[in-house]
Parts: sequence; structure tokens; C-alpha cells
Amino acid sequence: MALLSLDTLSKAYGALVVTDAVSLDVSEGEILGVLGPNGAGKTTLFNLIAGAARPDFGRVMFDGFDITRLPAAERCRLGISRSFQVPNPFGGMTVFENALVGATFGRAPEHSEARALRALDITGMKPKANVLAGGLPLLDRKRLEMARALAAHPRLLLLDEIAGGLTDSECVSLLTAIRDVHAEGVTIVWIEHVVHALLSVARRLVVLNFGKLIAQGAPSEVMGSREVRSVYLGETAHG
Amino acid sequence: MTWINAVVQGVLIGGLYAMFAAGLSLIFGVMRLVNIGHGDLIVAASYLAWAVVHATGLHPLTSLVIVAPLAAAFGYALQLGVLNHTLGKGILPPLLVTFGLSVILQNGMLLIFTADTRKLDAGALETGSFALSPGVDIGYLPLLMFATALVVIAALQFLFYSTSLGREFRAVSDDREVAALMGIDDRRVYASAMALSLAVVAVAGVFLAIRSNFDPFMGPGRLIFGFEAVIIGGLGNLWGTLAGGVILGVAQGVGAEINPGWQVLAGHIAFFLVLAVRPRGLFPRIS
Amino acid sequence: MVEPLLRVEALRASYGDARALHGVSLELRAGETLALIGANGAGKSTLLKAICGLVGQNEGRILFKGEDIARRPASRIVRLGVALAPEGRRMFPSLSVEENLILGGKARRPGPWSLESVYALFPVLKERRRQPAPAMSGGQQQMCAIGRALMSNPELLLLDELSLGLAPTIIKDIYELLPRIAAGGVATILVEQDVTRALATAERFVCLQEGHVSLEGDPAEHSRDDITRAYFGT
Amino acid sequence: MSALVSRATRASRVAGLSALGLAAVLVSAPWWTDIATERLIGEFMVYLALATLWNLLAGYAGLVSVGQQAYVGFGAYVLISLASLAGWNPLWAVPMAGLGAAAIATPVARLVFRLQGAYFAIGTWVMAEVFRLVCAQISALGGGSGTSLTPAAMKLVAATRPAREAAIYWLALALGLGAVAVAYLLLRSRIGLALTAIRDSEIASDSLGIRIDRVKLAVYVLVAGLTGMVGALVELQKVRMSPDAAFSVNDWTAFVIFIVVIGGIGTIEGPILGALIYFVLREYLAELGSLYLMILGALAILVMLTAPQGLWGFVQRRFGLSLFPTGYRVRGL
Repeated sequence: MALLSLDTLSKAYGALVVTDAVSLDVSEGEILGVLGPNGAGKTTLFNLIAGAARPDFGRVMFDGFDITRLPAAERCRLGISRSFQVPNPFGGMTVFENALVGATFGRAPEHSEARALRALDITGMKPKANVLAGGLPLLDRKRLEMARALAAHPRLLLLDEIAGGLTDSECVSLLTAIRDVHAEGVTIVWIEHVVHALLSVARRLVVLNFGKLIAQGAPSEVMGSREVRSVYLGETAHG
Repeated sequence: MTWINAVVQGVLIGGLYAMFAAGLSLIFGVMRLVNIGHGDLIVAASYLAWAVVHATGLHPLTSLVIVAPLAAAFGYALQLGVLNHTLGKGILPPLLVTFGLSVILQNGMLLIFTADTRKLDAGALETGSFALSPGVDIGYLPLLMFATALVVIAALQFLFYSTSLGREFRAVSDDREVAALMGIDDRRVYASAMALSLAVVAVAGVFLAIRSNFDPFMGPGRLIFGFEAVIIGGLGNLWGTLAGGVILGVAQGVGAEINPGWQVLAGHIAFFLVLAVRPRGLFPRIS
Repeated sequence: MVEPLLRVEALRASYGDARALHGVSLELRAGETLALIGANGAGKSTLLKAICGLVGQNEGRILFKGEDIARRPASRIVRLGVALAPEGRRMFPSLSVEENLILGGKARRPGPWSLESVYALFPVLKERRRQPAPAMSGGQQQMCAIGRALMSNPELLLLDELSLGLAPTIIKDIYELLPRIAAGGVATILVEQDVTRALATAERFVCLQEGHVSLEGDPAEHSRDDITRAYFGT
Repeated sequence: MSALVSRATRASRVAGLSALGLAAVLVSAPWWTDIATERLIGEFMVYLALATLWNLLAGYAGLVSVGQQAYVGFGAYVLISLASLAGWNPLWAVPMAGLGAAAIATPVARLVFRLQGAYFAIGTWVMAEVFRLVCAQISALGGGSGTSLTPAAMKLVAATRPAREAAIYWLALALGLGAVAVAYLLLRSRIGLALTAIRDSEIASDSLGIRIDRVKLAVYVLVAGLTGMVGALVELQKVRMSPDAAFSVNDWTAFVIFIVVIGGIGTIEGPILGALIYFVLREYLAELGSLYLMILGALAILVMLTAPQGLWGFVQRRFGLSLFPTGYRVRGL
């Protein structure tokens, strides 16, 4: 059974359709990569899965339960954690306290301090545990996004563009972290524009354009497909 | 018959409440600012009119020729000098600063004018009336007040939707950043909105002072009536504020008819009833 | 040598604590069309916003007609002749189509663009002039955004994510009109995720990667692979 | 290498010990000071409690209420009703005032929570006006002109005047220091972690499993209950009470907001510092009358515009000082 299952999920803001009848299954334990140009509706899709927005139509099933109407906080308690594309740290709290919030109110509240520390360790943020999050540079904010989501002990982790702006060695350690998390049995859905990073961990890709799912499958097929080249690299498919 | 009379008088006083509300609604619409000092500014306008009338011997209504421009100029300066610095930093700075303004105004008026109540004398206008039907007399003053409210709201409506200044009000309200790209200096647009709001405040203040006694501490009550009219009518809807004012006036009139002590209370209860049933007000602007 | 219309020198720009540009330099001659390409988050939009005064903290210089505008407010820069059609169109929703355009002309610079000439360029806007801006389709809104920017008669026109979220036929229509705009002598910086289309339109390109210029030059002189590498950083 | 999480700082240990010492000194005050000083400290405690409680609402839960006078007045009216009409010992009426205020805050919250931001603020004010107008209708309690606690009721507090003054003083001390202690313990608890997170970002809090509405409601009700007890205390201190005084927006909310803002909103230390400044200013400037209030308003505006974090925020940033450690330190990194 799929851990996450989207059924003809649709959402429009006024006349603009941002999610157009997306149906998608994510199996337990997989790493799914999500690609698509700016404005394709990727972040909206995350908002619908995590509960920050409600669909106009369609259903979101998690572990066999219909969670379409559940508020975001309840979904986090069930095991869905997300990072934000534009980092949203608790600026007046330290890095550790940020992670502790996830650990305390997420899926498993026991041993919250230990889990918060572990999440900082995995993401490489532990040396900055006592630093106020409001003063962090952008890259650290992105790592903190991931640490906080991890600390909530998710079964499904939604990562929204966390690799942008990393140096090569930073990117390698990020990928190691993602592999570690995955090895612990966490299912991951990752939106990313740094394609090579995504390709090195994702076993399956989906591509969104104009809110529609236009391609899915193994990375090699998807990246080679004509639709993807046409929307992504701008190679207009003439004729 | 007394009930019909209560309703009719309530409708007419609703015009005054709509004038309290219109200035509040205008600045909320343009810059999302809620001015806690709004009521005190109304009372300050009353005192200003009183001072002008006593200094020049003008009729209270004619004194508006002096009072309204002065109030508008003060609003412009207040916005440029103080209130603009409170915008865009969350709800607390504007709230606190206008709260402080309220305390300063109240105590300043107390210092200058003492706690004695005052009133403006508008002569025959105050006492004249005609009988609509037996038992229902319409006073010229309440009628004029209501008519003025109609004119004020129609004028604001025209200004907002049919002039270039109104276009700029709507543009900065929609999107400050893009408005700046068009060459609009939002600080000056906000200052114009506050000036306009205070011009309306001046009109409301003069009518308030003609209709009843006033003292330095009447402001908060007027703020609350204006606020209730805005919420009942629906945010961002100028004609809605008139409806809100009328509903408030009628509720108070009917309440007072039941028990004189229930006049204001009945208005508050009407407000909370609307809030419970239609949290966005009776006539919210569709957006 | 003639002073370029726009010269950006070692520009660093930040939003809050987050820096988006790390020392970008570029030049643009009068009347030239430049394609600004790069992946998401590379800093393209930030660069455009910095030029027209919408970024709070700029370090470095932005010389427009020889004058440093790096720390000028946006409402002043438009008067000097810089206009932006922003990403996502950003129509004023409570204004009609025509009111959006009129506001675009608030800077009152002299030049060929007026309501009539914008309507001549985009006849559909004239048909819908009384309608509220949100009632239009995405493509019509984009036309209105371009028209609104033109109304200030700019010497430098910045077009951000021109084709984002638009249907292919509309994109084609809009691109066919761009030469008519350039014919008036206005210089253009074009940000576009359809790289092929952008390179075909522009005389020169600049590719940004993580807030730096990773490649620039004449589109014809660089191979597709070079550009792809500069784009993705692989 | 294992990391260890601790919560105290050196400054906080020193502060904790000093606070205990200071509390002991304050408790013993009736034996070494006069009634006037007792009353002054008692009044200080009222403002310390109100400022601390309002700061929990506005500084942490984002609920900027200007209607807390509703619960002050409500508490006062509960006390005077139970004492004068039912013959209770006024001291026993204090916890009842707290329970009653908390109970009535729950349905009130359902209504006023429908309003956002600044409109929430005025909505709470209207609610306080409703409370005032309803109380003014109770003819058994003097209607609009109010009434006094009877000498018989006051005798139930304690038989002699010094003993009575001491009892009321200790009650004030318990509520003032108690409010700070409650705020401190609350902010160290899970709810405190949630509140601090909500203060910084509601969106992120929601996504990390915090049930924001429930947390806000809980804080609103708790603060209302404690404010109700403070109201009962105020009635004991003043003896005479009218609806206008019991539900005064200036006395119970405006000055309280000024105290919190001047001292530093969103910190525990801020309201304490603010209350001290308020009392010092009052001692020296109160004879200026209305001018003093104008100065106070202008000072609050000035602080908000130039140093929105208040004086304590400035101290904290400059010296990294924290007397009430609600945060967490990771050691052994």
C-alpha cells in the first residue's frame, strides 16, 4: 500500500489553476524527486500534502487515512514533516530550540531533547546549536529547515529546494544526510532545481508543468523525455 | 408609535455613526491601520470648532471652513511624521502609537479645556422639526446630519473610485511595491488618506458638538461606535459603514426605548450578534 | 567609447540577512536586448529588483546614464526611465485594465507610448479596458503588465519571467511583438526560463549561477553544452 | 562526546538567589514598614501582575488585547458581590473571582477570536464595555455609581486594621510575584516552547505540530483567570468601586501596555523593569497630573518607534543577559 496517495488533487487561486488533477502514489521507503519550472505548482503541491492549503477538489490519503481536511499540525503529528522553500526559522530561538519544537510537538514527543540533538547532528547544525536562528545565513537556515522537520520524527519528509546555493562539498554532505535519513526508513519527497543532486538519490522522478503531472518514471527516462526537455530546458518541441 | 419613532431617530443618528466610521474605514482600507485615537481626534475637532466659533463668532457649521482644513493638515503631518514609521512592522506599533496618541489627546484637552462639558450652539437648527406622522417628529438637525453623512460617503466613494488620488489609494492598498514602481510615493499617499480621514473627522466632530455636550474623555466611546459600524457593515465597504451606522443607531434607539440604561449596551449586543453570525460583516466587499 | 546606458558594478544585494547577489557586474548599451538566464534562485529577479530600487540593501554601484541609482527609492528610479514588468504580472486587482495602464504613465515621461499606442500594440486590452484586471487571462495580464511598464516611456525595460505560466501560443504572440517594442529604441533585459527562446531573441546574454555571473557573451558564440553547464552548474 | 542540555545561566542563578532573598524581605515588610509603604508596594504588585499577564497575551500569544479591564472589573464585582451580598470572607472570594473570570473568558474568546489583529484589540475593548454596562445595571451593587465593601466584610479579612493591611499586602505580593512565577514556569513548559514558536512564526509552528488555536485559547483563559484575581485584589485595596473605575481602560490596560512596551515586550524581565520605571516616574511626576500622562504616552510612542524591543531588549542584546532562563543551552559541543 502506498504511504501517500493523491487522488485528482486540484487547486486554483482565482483564475489561475496551480494544481490540476494530480494523482500520485508514493510508496513507503522511496525517495521521489519533483521537478518543474518556476510556477509549475510544486510548492502548492507540498502545501496541499502538508495541510498549509486545502484542495478545491480531490483527496490526500496518508497511510490509508483520508487527511484532506486535517490541519497542518495534525498531519505533522501523524508523521508528515516539511521544510519551507523560503526558510521560516523561529528567529528569537536558538538552533537547538528550533529543532526542539519539532521534536516536542511532532510524531513522537518522548526523548525530545535527544531527537532534536540527533537532527542537528545529521544536518551538520550541531556546532551552531546555541546560536539564535534569526542571525543565521541563508544556507544554515535551509539546513535548519531540514533539521526541524527531521526532529519531528516524520514518516514522510517533504523537502522544498534545500540544495540551492550549496558548494560541492556542502552538497555532498547534504546528500549523505538525506541517505542517512532514508536508511532509517523515512520516505522522502524532494523538490529540487539542482538536478544533479536530485538525480544522485532519487529513484523516481515526477515532473510538473502548469500544475499538471506531465511525466513520471525512472530518472533516465524522465530526463530524456521530449516533454521534459521542452518545458525544462526550453527546447521548444517544434512539430 | 414610540417604537417607530425610536427606529426613525435611530436611523438618523446612524448617519453620525457612519461619519465616525467612514474615516476609520478609509485609512484601514488604504494602509491597514486601525487608529485607536480616532475618537479622540473627533473630540479634538469638536474643541477646535468650539475655539474657532468663540474666536470668530462664526456659525458652528460655517466654522468647518477653518476646522476641516486644519484637521486635514494635522492628519497629513501626523501620518508623515509619526504613523508612517509604524507601518509594515506588525500590528503592535500602530496600535500602541495610536493608543499613546489617544492618551496624549485626552489629557491635552483636559489641560487646555478642563473637564467641564461644552456644547456648540447652532441656533434654530437645533430645535426645529417637522412631523412625519403623529408622534414621529423629524428634527432638522438629525436630518441634516443624515444628509451630510450621505454626501460625505458619496463623495468618498467618488473620490476612491473615480479620481486619480483614489486610484493611487487603491494601488498602494493592493501592492505597495508595484505602486512604487509606477512612481507613487506611498508615504505621501498615506498622508493624503489620513488628511482626508481627518477632514471627515472634522465634520463628525462639529455635528457631535452641536448635538450634545462633550468633554475630553468622550473619544473612546466614539471610536467604538465607529468601529462597530465598520464591522457590522463589512470591512472595506463605504456604503456598508452607512448601513452599519444605521443598524447601530436603531439598535441603540430600540434598546433605550426598552430601558434607558440599555441604549449603548443594545448597540454592543447587536455588534456581537453580527460578529457571531456573520464574522465578515453584513456587506463584505467581494474580493 | 560611449558610456553604456546601464552599468552594474560589483553589486551585492541582500534580503534581510540572506544575500542573493555576490558581486554581479554587467553592462547594457542603449537599445540593446540582453537575456538574463540562470536556474531558480540564481538571483535573476533580485538583480532586476535591485536595478529598479525594490531591494533594501544594495552594495556596489548601479549606474544608469552615468548616475548611481543603487540607493534611490523605486518611485524615483522610474522617473529616470527604468520600468519593470514584474514576475507574476502583479496587476492591481482593484483597478480596471485601463486604470492599471494610466498608473503606469504616472511618471509622465515624454515618448511614443500612450494609452492609444499601447492599445494599438495589444488590441485585446482595449476591448477589456473597463474590466477589473483579475478578470483577464494570464496572457492578457502579461500584456497589460508590459503595457503598464511601457506607459512610463522607459529607456530601460525589465521583463521578469515573461512566459511564466502562459500557454505556448500566447508566449509566441508576445514574443512576436517584442521587436516592435525594441524598435522604439528601448533597451531590454529579459529574464526567461525558456532559455532557447530568450537566446533567440537577445543580442547578448548573461548567465547567473548562485548570485555570480557564470557566463556571458553572444549566444551564437557559445555551445549549448557550455550554456547548460553555466546554467545548472554541473 | 555527548552533549548536555541545561537551562540555567550564571546570571540566572545569581538572579534566582537574589529573587528569593528579595521575596523574603518583601514578605517581612509588615513588621518593619508603615502602611503607606505597604500600600505602595501592593499597588506596584498589581501593575507587575497585570503587565506580566498582558505580556503573556500580546508578547507571546500574539493576542493584543485592549480589553483586559473586563477581567479586572469582573473580578472586583465577583468579590464585592460575594462579600456584600452573600457574606463571604473577601479573601475566599479571590480564587472564586479567578475561576469565574476564566469560565467567562471561554465563551468570550469564541467571539473575539473571530476578529484579527487590530480589530481583535478593539473587539476585546467592546467586550469590556459590555461588562461595564451590565455591571452598571446591577442596582444591588449601586448601579452606575457603584458601592463600597461594608466594614463588616472588611472585618472578616482581619479584625484589626494593621492585620487587615498586612493580609491584603501579602495577597498582593502573592499575586504579583505569583504572576511572574506562573509566566516563568509556563514559558519553561511545553506550552512555553509552543508560545515562543508561535511568537516567531505561526506558519512554521503549525507545520511542526503545534495546535495554535488551542494554545492561544489556553493562554487567554489562564490570563483572564489571573487577571480576575488581580481585580478582586484591587477591590480589596480600594474598598470603594464604581463601574467606571473597575472597568477603566486607561488604568487597567493603557498604562499596563505602556509598562510592557517601555520595559520590553516578549521577555519576562521587560514588564518588571517597565513597572519599576512606571512607579519611579509616577513618584516624581504624578503631581503634574494630565501632563504626566501625556509624558507617559509620548515616552511609550518614542520607545516603540526607536527601540521596539524596549529597554530590556536593549540590555539583552547589549549584554546577553537573561535572568529568567526559559531557553535551552547545549553544553559540551
